[in-house]
Amino acid sequence: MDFDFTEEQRLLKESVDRFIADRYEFEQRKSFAKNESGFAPENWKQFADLGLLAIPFAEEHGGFGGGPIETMIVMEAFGRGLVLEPYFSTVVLGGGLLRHAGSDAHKSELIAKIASGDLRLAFAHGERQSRYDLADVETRAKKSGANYVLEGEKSLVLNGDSADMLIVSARVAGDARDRKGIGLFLVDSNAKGVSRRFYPTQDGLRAAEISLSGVEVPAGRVLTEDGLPIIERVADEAIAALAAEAVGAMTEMHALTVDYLKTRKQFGVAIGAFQALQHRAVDMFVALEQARSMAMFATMMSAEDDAETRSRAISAAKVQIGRSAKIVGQGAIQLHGGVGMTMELKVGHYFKRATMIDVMFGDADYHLARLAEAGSLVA
Amino acid sequence: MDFDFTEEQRLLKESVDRFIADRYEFEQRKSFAKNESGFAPENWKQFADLGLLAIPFAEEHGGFGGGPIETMIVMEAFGRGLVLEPYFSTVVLGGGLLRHAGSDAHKSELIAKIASGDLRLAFAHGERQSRYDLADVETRAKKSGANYVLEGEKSLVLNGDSADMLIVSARVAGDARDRKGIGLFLVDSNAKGVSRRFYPTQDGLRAAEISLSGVEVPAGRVLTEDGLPIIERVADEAIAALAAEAVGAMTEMHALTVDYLKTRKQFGVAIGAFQALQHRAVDMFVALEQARSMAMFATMMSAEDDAETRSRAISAAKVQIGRSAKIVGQGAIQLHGGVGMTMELKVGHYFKRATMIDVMFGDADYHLARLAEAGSLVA
Amino acid sequence: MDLRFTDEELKFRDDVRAFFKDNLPPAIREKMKEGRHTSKDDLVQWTRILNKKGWAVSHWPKDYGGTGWTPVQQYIFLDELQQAPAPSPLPFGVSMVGPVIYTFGSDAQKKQFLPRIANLDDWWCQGFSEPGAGSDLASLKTTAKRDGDHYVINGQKTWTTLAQHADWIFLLARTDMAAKKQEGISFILVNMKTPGITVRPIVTIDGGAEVNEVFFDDVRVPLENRVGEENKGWDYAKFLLGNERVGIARVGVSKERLRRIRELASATTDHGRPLIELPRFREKLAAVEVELKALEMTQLRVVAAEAKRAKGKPDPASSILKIKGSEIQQVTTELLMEVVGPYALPYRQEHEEEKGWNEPPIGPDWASTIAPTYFNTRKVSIYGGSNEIQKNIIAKAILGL
Amino acid sequence: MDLRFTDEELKFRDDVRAFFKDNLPPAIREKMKEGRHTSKDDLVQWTRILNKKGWAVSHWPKDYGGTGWTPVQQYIFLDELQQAPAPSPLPFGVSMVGPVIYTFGSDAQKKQFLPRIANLDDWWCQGFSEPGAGSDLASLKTTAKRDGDHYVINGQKTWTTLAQHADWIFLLARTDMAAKKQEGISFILVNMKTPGITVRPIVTIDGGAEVNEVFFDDVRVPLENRVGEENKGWDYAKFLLGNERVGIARVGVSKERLRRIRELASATTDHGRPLIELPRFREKLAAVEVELKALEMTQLRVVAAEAKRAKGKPDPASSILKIKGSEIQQVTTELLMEVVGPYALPYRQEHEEEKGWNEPPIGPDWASTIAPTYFNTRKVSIYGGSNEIQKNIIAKAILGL
Repeated sequence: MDFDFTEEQRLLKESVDRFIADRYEFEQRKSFAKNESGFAPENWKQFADLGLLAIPFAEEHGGFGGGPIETMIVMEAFGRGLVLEPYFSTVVLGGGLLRHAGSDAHKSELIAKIASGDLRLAFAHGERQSRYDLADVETRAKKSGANYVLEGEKSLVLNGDSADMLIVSARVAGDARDRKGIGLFLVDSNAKGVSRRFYPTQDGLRAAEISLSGVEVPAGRVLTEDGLPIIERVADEAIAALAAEAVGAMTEMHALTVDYLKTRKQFGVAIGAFQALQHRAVDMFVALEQARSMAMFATMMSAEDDAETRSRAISAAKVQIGRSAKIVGQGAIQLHGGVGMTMELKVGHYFKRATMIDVMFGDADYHLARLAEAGSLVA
Repeated sequence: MDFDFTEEQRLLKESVDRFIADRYEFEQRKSFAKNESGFAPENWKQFADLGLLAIPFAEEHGGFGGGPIETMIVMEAFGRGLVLEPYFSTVVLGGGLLRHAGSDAHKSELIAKIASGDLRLAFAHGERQSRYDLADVETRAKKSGANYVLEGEKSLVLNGDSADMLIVSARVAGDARDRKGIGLFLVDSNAKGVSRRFYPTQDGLRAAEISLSGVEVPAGRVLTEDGLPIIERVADEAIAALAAEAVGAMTEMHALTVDYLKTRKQFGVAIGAFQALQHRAVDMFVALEQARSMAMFATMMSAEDDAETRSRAISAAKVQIGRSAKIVGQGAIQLHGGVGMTMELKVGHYFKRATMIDVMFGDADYHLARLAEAGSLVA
Repeated sequence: MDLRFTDEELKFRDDVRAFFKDNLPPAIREKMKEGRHTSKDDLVQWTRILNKKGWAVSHWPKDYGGTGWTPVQQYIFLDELQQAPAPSPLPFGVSMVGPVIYTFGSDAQKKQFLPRIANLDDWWCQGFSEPGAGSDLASLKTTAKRDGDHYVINGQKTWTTLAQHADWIFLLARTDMAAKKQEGISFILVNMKTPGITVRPIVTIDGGAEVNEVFFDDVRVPLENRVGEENKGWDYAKFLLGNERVGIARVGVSKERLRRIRELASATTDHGRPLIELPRFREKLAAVEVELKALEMTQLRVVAAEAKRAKGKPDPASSILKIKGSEIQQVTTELLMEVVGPYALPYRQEHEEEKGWNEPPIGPDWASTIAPTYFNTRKVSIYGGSNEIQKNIIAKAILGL
Repeated sequence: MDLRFTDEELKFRDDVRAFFKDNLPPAIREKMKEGRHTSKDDLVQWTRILNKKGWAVSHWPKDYGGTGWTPVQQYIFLDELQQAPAPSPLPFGVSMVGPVIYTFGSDAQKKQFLPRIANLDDWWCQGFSEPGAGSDLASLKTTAKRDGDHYVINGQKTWTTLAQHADWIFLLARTDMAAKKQEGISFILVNMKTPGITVRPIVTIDGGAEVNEVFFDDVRVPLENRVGEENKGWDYAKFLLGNERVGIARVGVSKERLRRIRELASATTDHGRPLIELPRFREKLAAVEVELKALEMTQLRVVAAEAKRAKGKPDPASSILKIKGSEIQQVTTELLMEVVGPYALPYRQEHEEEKGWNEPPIGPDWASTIAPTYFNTRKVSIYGGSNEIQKNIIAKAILGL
């Protein structure tokens, strides 16, 4: 058991932290958000330069050879910075699907482009009826000669607006909610038959509704014809990454709150002198540290090959993250009072992001039910 | 809508409150508890003199003609006094069954004896397997000529030790958990075939395990052959009464705690000066007042004839009482610190009684599930 | 003691309910149900319907247009109003400055303002809070210096709800700079069209802009716009804040909200099964219903006690109503978040629809207000005396700590 | 960073687990599982088994009989011990006075006491708390006045756990009456057989009598029984309290408890269905498991950080362990209450069995300890620095408030 980072990890952390400190002040972030795309292309370039876009890929494909810990380091820092760029969609989700489902040819072709910042991905998976059920796919992929033809509607596709390429899930066989027969397909965003409707999300990011109508996919663009186990694995990795991001956001919310308690004066004293407020800040701190522990646990367990063990651990982490985010986020707003309710302070932005992380890939209640059904965490 | 007591109710309240103040100081109570029976027969005599034992019975049978509000007044005061005498078993449970199931002949014969303090009752209903399911009765009543013969084991019979007469539930038909076919029988405690094992309960009261082996019950001692609706009704009335008792206990726990906060000094000041402790005392107060409101609601609704409406309301009250009792009781112990953990202060006795009230007739979780299944409280 | 409504009270409830059913414009009802903001026009329209019926200022003394209802009737009226669900009359006029004017104002003020409040001819807003004051209201810094027969007002107010629509503002300002904290404050009525007033919206985390900062730069106000005596404004403010308790628990709002949750959870499926059928979801809902029923009974107890109390002396027990009422409102918004699930994500600009935006919604058509409602409802434990302040009040005034 | 146990650590865990499996007397294991109190003989027997293996004082320096294990190994050992479930070595000797003696004691004291602690030849108890002191430990009033080569001790201690079995007590007493609060206190070892000592049991709400008051009436103790310097006792006490953190979270105890809840809930039916099958019950259990897993990870983080810290300086983060650890312990006892249901009611006098009482139990044979365990476990958020004190520590030492 070893909680220390390797020298390489330490350097990575230093460089991401420096990027956040230098480039992601609240005012800077506001200016990035004003772009049409909702983020700053120059930051994406910088990610490429820093090697962040290459992190989880094998060195043989031009990657950095990192694992879940490296992703955790980046995502935690991004959570602190409230980073707007579509790193999660491209590297964690898209990159994850590519790593687990892609052929050598796919990897050779695409990873270099991702790493250089020339290719952004989005995962077009959710549908109107699917809620948090990863197997609930109705979009169809029909054979047509050597090609597949996709037909269906995808919903809540994160960063579906700025992605160059979509990874689309569609049924090659079976009915909605069958575990078998869900294929994964690489589709250019501008391909014929793809239409996209863009919109902002509550946390200032972007998503899209995507309609697929007679979209032709050549055989070389099929990642797999039985993708659910891979989707589940990548969802687990994604949850671990989101957990780290949430911990970053919570860390800042807590720090901002403690700072506010020290500086804000009422009735002639700093309000941090009031014991009831101190204790609430402590409750937030305890919740934060419990979340940090579970984000580490999720990071460690996201590499577990046994799907049941992995999914139990990931569900447990998502429960803790969701619950802690409520305690920390609601506490941060309450202790800030009225100004915490405004968009003028950063704390409300963190609160919104942490809240939205809860509804991604299943909220705390959903995962608690999943965990309760799956049996015990206590070995 | 009227929250005021009638003049008669006010007088009743005064007289019970005076009894508790004069006769139920903590030291006096300790001496009562040392009796073999666990209570003071002279108090029972006094109950008779004050008319408390006659409260819920019709005037034509020698009763006081009171209703749920009068019972609430008495039980709330008894909760404050931590009264040891078997009033609940005799008057609320036994009296309730007699009121709803007894013939005029039964009432004429028995109510006068109850009112004069010469007859104590216990309700022998629960069984080893039944948990909180009122329909789960396996004890059998077999016809034998004009008589019934009872055969079975009754468990957790409150005050089964000191009762002169038992009201026993037993199946005349059907299987365990059938709603039909549960009869109610009057059985002398010393009748042939009745054997009783006595024991104290956690809250310093008494109960008994009762074995029925070939117990003959003549036809005139049968209250009903289809008693479940009546048992359920009486259980609802009993829960309303226990809610009032719990409110009495919580009221005292809260008062003792606030008093302790004012008098106990640490670090040179009364600990009530610490805001975190003040706020916890406030949380207890809010929980107490919510419980008080629901005890009133239960009192009002316990007279409702529609069983579904009544049972929803009673379940809601039991949930609130159980939850409030935890908040108030655990808070009281915590704020008292170590001394709250000892039998030397009264607060721990209240805590134990309030805890035991939760496990009587279904705990908060049980009733929450029942309420959730029954639909909405919001009309 | 009889905790049921009397037959007369039940009849009254049915009448009120029927009136709301027949007279609340459907478009307004729909907005209220969906948690969208009502417009200024909506509120004016609805207030005038109420006023025509004589119900716009139901709790005022009869002389000034009130109804003479008992406290229980007032409670029933409010409960039914909230459950309709209908907008409440604008509180800044009806519940705040109105009672101050009819209690402490001059005859001229009464004549000028009260009927216009009842009919929402004047839109009022509240100028108490200042930046940096928060719960310590009396630390306000805005000044009103005499200059002939005028006050000249300088300073800044904040959290001024709906100031963007306002015709008038009532405010607290320091008229004696030398006096101690709570002394030297006066209560002044200011026409929002007076030169020197600037309103700046504050965007809140739900994306709305209901609250504002209001800046006063040498704003000249006639002396006769002061209510009551000079330097006694703090007394009037305390009176006003004591009156603010009416309906603070918002029981009717939460009842309506719970009904809506049940409705939406029946229409939302999880793994093919309606959410409402999941035992854990039903139990969470039931647990809130229990708390709400208890709160309603507690509120009725406070209402009954109020009938016997000296007027204008707030019951510290009403702090319980504020604490529990806000907790319940907040937890209902968390349940809504659980129902809407991933469709909490899309952000739809407020009033997009009114601006002619008519693309179909993302996900269910009720989804877009859920997350903003959750965010916005965090405020209910902050404003009107934060829950921490309420606990301080109970600790001191009731527990004697 | 690799949060998994190394192969060596896994091997160590298996060895420890196997040792406990083979060597913990079944009768003791059974008592632990059922939440009954172990007797003095039980603990002596078990400590000697551990001591024979060299594990009774595992965290002591090797020179005094310790093992030299890493912090992670120490953690694994404790976790397995708690899960066995086996009794922990008596903390008053092993974790409290032992480390004080080997750090500050004289050679004679080390020689006389340390081996007897490891073998539980001497049963120690703790004389810190006094009536009225509570969390304000330093306000103690017991005095030790010099009289020739003796101290004469007068005063009263309270909450003295298991003093009824004790051979020795370590206590704090005032040796300089003029000095300020934390000064003028000395740390003294007293043989319990010395004339003038009276032990009076305190009956607690669980019906047990584990704690006592200890009265000192002109108790004469040789000066050489003082540890370290005169009037420096507060420093040694602080050192001791800092060491008390080991295993404060009691993660292993809660793991074992959760396993037991699962077992009992499988054997308990509600309307004919095992309780463990009710989704709401499973979810409650799962929610506690999540908190416990998080706490275990947090504890391991503290353990890892401890390896790098200066010895004897307690990590304020350990206050998290105390807060969460006690909350989890308490909530597990509430789950047990839910499982046992109405059979929480019967009260069975402690040790009735040992007194030859052999009637069958009322209800399930495991039921009688449940309510007492629930009552008794209220103490874990009170003793060892109440959770309120822990929050003060975090607020000050970590958050800087």
